[in-house]
Amino acid sequence: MDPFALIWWIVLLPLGGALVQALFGGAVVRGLGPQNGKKVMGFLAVLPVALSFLLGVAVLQAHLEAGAGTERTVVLAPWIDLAALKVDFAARVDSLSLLMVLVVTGVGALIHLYATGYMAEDRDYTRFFTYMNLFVVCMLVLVTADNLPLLFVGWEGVGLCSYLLIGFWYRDLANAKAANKAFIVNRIGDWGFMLGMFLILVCIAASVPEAQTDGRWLDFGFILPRAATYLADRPEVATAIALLLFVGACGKSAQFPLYFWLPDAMAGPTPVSALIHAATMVTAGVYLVSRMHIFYVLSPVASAVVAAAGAFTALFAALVAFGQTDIKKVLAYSTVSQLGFMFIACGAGVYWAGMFHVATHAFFKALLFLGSGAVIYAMAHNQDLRNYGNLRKYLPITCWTMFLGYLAIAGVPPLAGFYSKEAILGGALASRHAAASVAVWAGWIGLVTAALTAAYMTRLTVLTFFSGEERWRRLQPAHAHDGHHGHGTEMAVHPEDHSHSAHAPHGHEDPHGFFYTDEELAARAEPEEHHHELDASHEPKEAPPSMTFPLVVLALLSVVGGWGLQHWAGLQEFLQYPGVQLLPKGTIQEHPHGVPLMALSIGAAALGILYGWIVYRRGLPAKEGFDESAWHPFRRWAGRQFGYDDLVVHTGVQGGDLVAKSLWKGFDAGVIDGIANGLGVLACGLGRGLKAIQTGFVRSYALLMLAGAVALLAYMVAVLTRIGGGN
Amino acid sequence: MGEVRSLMAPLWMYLALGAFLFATGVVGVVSRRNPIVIFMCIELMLNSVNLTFLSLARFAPWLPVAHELEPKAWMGGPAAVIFVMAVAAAEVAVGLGIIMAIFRLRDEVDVDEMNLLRG
Amino acid sequence: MVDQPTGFGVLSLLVFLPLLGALLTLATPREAAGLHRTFAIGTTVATFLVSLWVLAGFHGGTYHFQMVEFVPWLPQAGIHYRLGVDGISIWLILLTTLLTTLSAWFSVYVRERTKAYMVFLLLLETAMLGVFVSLDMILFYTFFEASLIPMYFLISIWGGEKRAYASLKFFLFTFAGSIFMLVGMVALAKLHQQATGAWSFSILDIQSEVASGRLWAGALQTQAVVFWAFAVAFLVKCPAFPLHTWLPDAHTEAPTAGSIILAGVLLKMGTYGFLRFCLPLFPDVIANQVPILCALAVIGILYGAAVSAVQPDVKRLIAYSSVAHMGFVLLGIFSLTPTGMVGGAYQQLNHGISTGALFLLVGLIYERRHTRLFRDYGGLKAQMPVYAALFLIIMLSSVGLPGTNGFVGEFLSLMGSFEASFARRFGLNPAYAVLAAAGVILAAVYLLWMFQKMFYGPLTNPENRRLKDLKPWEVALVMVFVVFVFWGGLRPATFTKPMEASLHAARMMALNPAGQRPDWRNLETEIDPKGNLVRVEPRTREALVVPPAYGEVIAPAEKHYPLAGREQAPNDETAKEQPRA
Amino acid sequence: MEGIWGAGVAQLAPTQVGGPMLLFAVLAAVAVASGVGVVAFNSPVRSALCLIANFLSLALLYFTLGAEMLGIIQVVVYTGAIMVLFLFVLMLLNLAAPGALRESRDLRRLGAGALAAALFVLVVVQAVLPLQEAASPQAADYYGTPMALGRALFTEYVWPFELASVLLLVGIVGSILLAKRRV
Repeated sequence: MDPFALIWWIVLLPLGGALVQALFGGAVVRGLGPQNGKKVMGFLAVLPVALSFLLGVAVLQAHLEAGAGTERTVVLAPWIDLAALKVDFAARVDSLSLLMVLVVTGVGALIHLYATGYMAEDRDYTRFFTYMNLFVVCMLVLVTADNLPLLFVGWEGVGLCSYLLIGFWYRDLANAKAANKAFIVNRIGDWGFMLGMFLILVCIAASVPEAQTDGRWLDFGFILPRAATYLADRPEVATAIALLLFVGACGKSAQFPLYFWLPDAMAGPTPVSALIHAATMVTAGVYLVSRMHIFYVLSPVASAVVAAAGAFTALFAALVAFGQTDIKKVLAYSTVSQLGFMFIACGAGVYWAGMFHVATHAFFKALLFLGSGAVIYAMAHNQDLRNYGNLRKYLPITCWTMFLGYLAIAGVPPLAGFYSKEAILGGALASRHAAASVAVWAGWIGLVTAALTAAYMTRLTVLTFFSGEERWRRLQPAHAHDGHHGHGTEMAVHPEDHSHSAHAPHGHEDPHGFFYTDEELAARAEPEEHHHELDASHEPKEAPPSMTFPLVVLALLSVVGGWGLQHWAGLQEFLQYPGVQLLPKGTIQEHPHGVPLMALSIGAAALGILYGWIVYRRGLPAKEGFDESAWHPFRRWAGRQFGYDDLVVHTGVQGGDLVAKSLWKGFDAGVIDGIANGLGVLACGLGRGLKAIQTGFVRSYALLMLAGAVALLAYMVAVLTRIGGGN
Repeated sequence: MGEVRSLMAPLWMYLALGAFLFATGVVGVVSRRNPIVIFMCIELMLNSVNLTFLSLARFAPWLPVAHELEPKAWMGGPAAVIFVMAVAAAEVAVGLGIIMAIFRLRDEVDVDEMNLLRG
Repeated sequence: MVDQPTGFGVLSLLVFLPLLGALLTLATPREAAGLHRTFAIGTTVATFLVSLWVLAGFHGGTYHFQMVEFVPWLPQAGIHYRLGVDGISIWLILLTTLLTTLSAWFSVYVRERTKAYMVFLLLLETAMLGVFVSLDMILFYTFFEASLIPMYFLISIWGGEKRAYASLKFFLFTFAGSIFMLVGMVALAKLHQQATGAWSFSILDIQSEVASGRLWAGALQTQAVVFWAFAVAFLVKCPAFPLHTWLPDAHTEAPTAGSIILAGVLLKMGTYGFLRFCLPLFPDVIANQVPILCALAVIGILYGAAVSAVQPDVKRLIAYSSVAHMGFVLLGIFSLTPTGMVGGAYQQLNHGISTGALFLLVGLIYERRHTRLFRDYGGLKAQMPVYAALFLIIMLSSVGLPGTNGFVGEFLSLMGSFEASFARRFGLNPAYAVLAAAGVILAAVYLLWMFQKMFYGPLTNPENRRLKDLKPWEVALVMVFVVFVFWGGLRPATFTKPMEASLHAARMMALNPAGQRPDWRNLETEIDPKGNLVRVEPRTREALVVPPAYGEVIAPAEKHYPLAGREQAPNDETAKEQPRA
Repeated sequence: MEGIWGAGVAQLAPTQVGGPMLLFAVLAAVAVASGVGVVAFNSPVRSALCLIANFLSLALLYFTLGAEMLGIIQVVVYTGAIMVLFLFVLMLLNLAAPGALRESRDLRRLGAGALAAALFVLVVVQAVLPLQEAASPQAADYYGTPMALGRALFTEYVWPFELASVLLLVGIVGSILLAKRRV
């Protein structure tokens, strides 16, 4: 069969997995008992993703045989089918989509495997994997879609799964709030995305005569080539489109000003943070920009905006990361910062470098998150850096794999991060783009950020694994409050609850059998999952192999990934095909691997590492202790995101609430109903006036009737005579 | 049969008579207190209408506009009279029944004492 | 051309079957609640089957009315018994029968006065179906008003605490609105009489006079007045800002079945009326009214969303969300673009499904806990996982998540309004589309908030600790909706295909110059699959279902509007910021 | 008046001019007198008797109009059935005693009289006088015969006829219900 038809199997396999989890998961777990049941369902969760990855490799094989430059469209079925607009379930097979497919399925499979261990204790095991598989589906739809609406399906689908998974431990209201925040901020991005899509449609539709299309206005194969011809001489439209799309990218990829949902998103289980909020979903924005890069190429302004936003976000997030004590929060901000790097690349016009960094970042950031997950797992779900220390003794594998990841993100050659960051900075500094000046500045900022990255990552690593003293030893349980994910302790039915709800609500009868009887209620009552806090006596244990294996694999990838992709796989050539052929000459060119740049970036990394090592090797400095008032004010300020989050959320929520309430009470209830009721009162007044006539006596009514009849007759007579005789 | 025809006065007299009886009935309905008498007056009015129907049907079948049907065969008048009688009969039956019921409830039937219609 | 009487057909059966059922139910003894339910549910199911039959007999390829029934009634006044179905009404009929069936099914929870309840439900169904199939204005008006009465009683007898106020408000608002419509109808009939010499309340006759331009020839200045006479009635019904305030009270106080039907069908009568009357009959003035109506729609979208975000009562929240959703419908229809109109018409169905389902779900929990206030809920997800999952799906379709039906409708109507407004059609400007699209964000805000309030967080209220999850038949009930949610989201063509021809026609009736307008009476014109108005050889109404050989094009389909001139493009960004009044 | 007479009488045989007019005059006089009596008499029984007389005279007028069938029905139904019913009820409630209900000479009666008069005048002026020339009967002579009536009732007016029967049935049931002691 046509190997490219497999692309839809790649997408649909995880969907099958999700359905299996959703429909049969509960039954299986109940049937086989929690232990075996979870094993089976875990296997069934990992399997489809792994298969998708293998199929992806097969498709890649076919693709390379056909030549990396080829693009194919595989139509599954029609979707929207109007005379004016046709949209298909069509998958696009080209280098860009295949790279993303492989990253998503590959890293996804590893993270699924990891999660089978990490979530083993969770009561909602199958629900978790339902969401995870579903996420993989949506992400694959996103990256393989061949038209904008379908891409939008994946785009919002991943947002949904992110929402579901952030709020996975829903019993903690904070998680629910974080989930809502994520979804809503993403929706703001989607708003821009949608408008951009419409604007593209309008422009293309305006430029192309009806005859040239069968109504598939929004297919990439239709838009991208024509965009160049149509928009070449109207950059302002290109700018509008590019900026609107970038709003979408900002939302999804957590760029300033829409980044602030990502740190809160760490409320989700750690595998989620690794898969969605580090490796795949948050890179969708980069993917979008690269996919639609023709518009950015045509619009220097937009490119400059992208580069500037990227640079600012990178620096900003790196600074904020210094103020974080929650290990996942640190990684979250570093993700935001790294995404900033990717957008620097996009802004500078070296899209392939952006995608390159997407891939390498997927490797080492997933590694770091999974490692942090292993640490959290070992430390009784306590996420506070300040309670760690010297964990290498207890968690050797986690420690050393994570250490490699740390070197990679710090940009130490020859690890993955070095190459991609190198490519980005080089591209930016050497940019001949129309917006070169901005790009170059972005490049320099990026260089500074690289140093900062190395520094705060050193801080994290050293404080966690090295720095001799084991700080949780001097810990009273009182401290270990954060990272408590509320494993349903509220749900355990306490005796007082029995007494409290010993009667069915609202009266005692229950004809429809809506409520549990006391016996059933007692049967339902689960023993409280006693959730042991971290305390001095705690002995960290290394995670099970199902968790450490992915760490090892990812560590391997973080080491060789960069070199491999760049030199062995020839990623640049591989990725340039879908791009270059659309680009005007000279906008992208091989960046000089000149010594100065390499020296500079290595120097930056070294500087950062050195700083970190000097400051933290002795353990937690007093200025960063649990007493935050003792902190350096700048660090405290940075830790609170320089007040940005509070500002936005407050103004947004409070202001919106105020406006809405005033509209409701004021306008709806006040004005409109006021008018309506006023009319009512008027009518009642009239009625009361007329009531006098209603004596209730039959004969007076009869008299009135008679009078009326006579009057009517008289009127008719008058009229008829005026017209002139009845007949 | 010119015999019958010859027994006739002109149309307008019949109509005038009908109108007069109707007016009389109206006066009765409005001014009497005894419900039974009121009923009688209503009967009177109905009969006057019957008279009008018949005379029109007889003299001027084209007046009650029924253009489609050719004049000679227009039986609307007599038919209407039949129906009026039926209605009258039913109405009297029920009406008198009601009066008796009321009388049973409260030992008098003065219309002016009843203002149940008042809202 | 004078129509030949056809006698009564399947549409009459469809309309009057529920009435028959109501009479049967009336004949049953007062105590036999089970019997009433059996009769009612049986009747609604039968009606649904009949509507499926109608659908099977329906042919999507034509804009003309099908299965037309014509029985002379009052020839002197030009009022006749005239039924028919076209692409605009077909799905609304299906929606009506489906929702009524499900509501009747749900209504086993009604315990007091089941007999009267079921009778009113069935009467309501007859009225609603009558509205969607009648082609005679008087008939339409009769059913339009008749639908008020059973709904009034459903609210005022089986409603919540403030039911008296709510039902009265509902009745007065809608009634006051439709009075204007009656005036407008008489005016149209009179104009028809002036134009042709014969009174006629048949919209076929009137529309064909309009299409030829004869009807308004003498009375152009009154056209806008008559248009608004109709528009007001339909705006109230939709409901559009600022005539919407009856809706929250009615929805909130109505019993569950009432809310489902109110949201699912009764609101659609408004938008249906726009499609059926306002677009085809007022071609000369409609362009000037579009900005006003679109502005109302946009305000409705934002306003409804904003207000619903602060409701303490889940039913009120959903009710206000209906205002926003119907705003999308209105916006799509009055973008007067092919995509937009399909989107609007499709969004009608989606709103019926998703909001109907939401009310059903709320009803299910209300039956258990007898409260609609958020503060009494919270943390239900742990207690009722299945319920939570179903609620989530429906909520997402209401949010308009891609893959669910809600997305397609919103997407298309937004796209349509965007095209129209960027092309500066009808004096629109991009602000309309941009603001309307912002409504999508707000939809996420209030619906997610609702979900959080009900399902997330700890299960604080001990009253809820005893709640069992849904029963199997309740799950089945909701699953019906879920099926349509995904069907409509993944295979919208099923629903849009049959509509398209009629919508194209309605659009051309509204926009094209006289002579190039489709004519409901003239069977020699047709809309071809590309959306062009073409000439075909003469046919009879019975022969409509065979796709004809398309002849020369009378009016081409205008698929997408070009940008309004080069210099507009740079203003796009700025124009978004400040809307021009 | 003569002109009108002429218009009416033109087609009639001159020898018979007096006869019909005389007959009509007599019957009309009786009808008018009895009609006024119904309203004027204070005792309901007297009114009832007047009404009987009125019905009889009307029946005869029907005869003169050539509607024998209806005349007969008039006698049977009204004089025979309805009036008996009236008298019966009068007896039952013994409202017959004079002054059982004292009639109030209030303003309403004047108003009623005035309005009725106005009604009469209006009708006569507007509907009656214009028809003066319509003196000669147009309808077929047989139009009042039982056969014609029956055919009309069972062909053209069959639906109203059935409805009337239903109405009567309902009337019967209703009156029985009302007459029952326990309602």
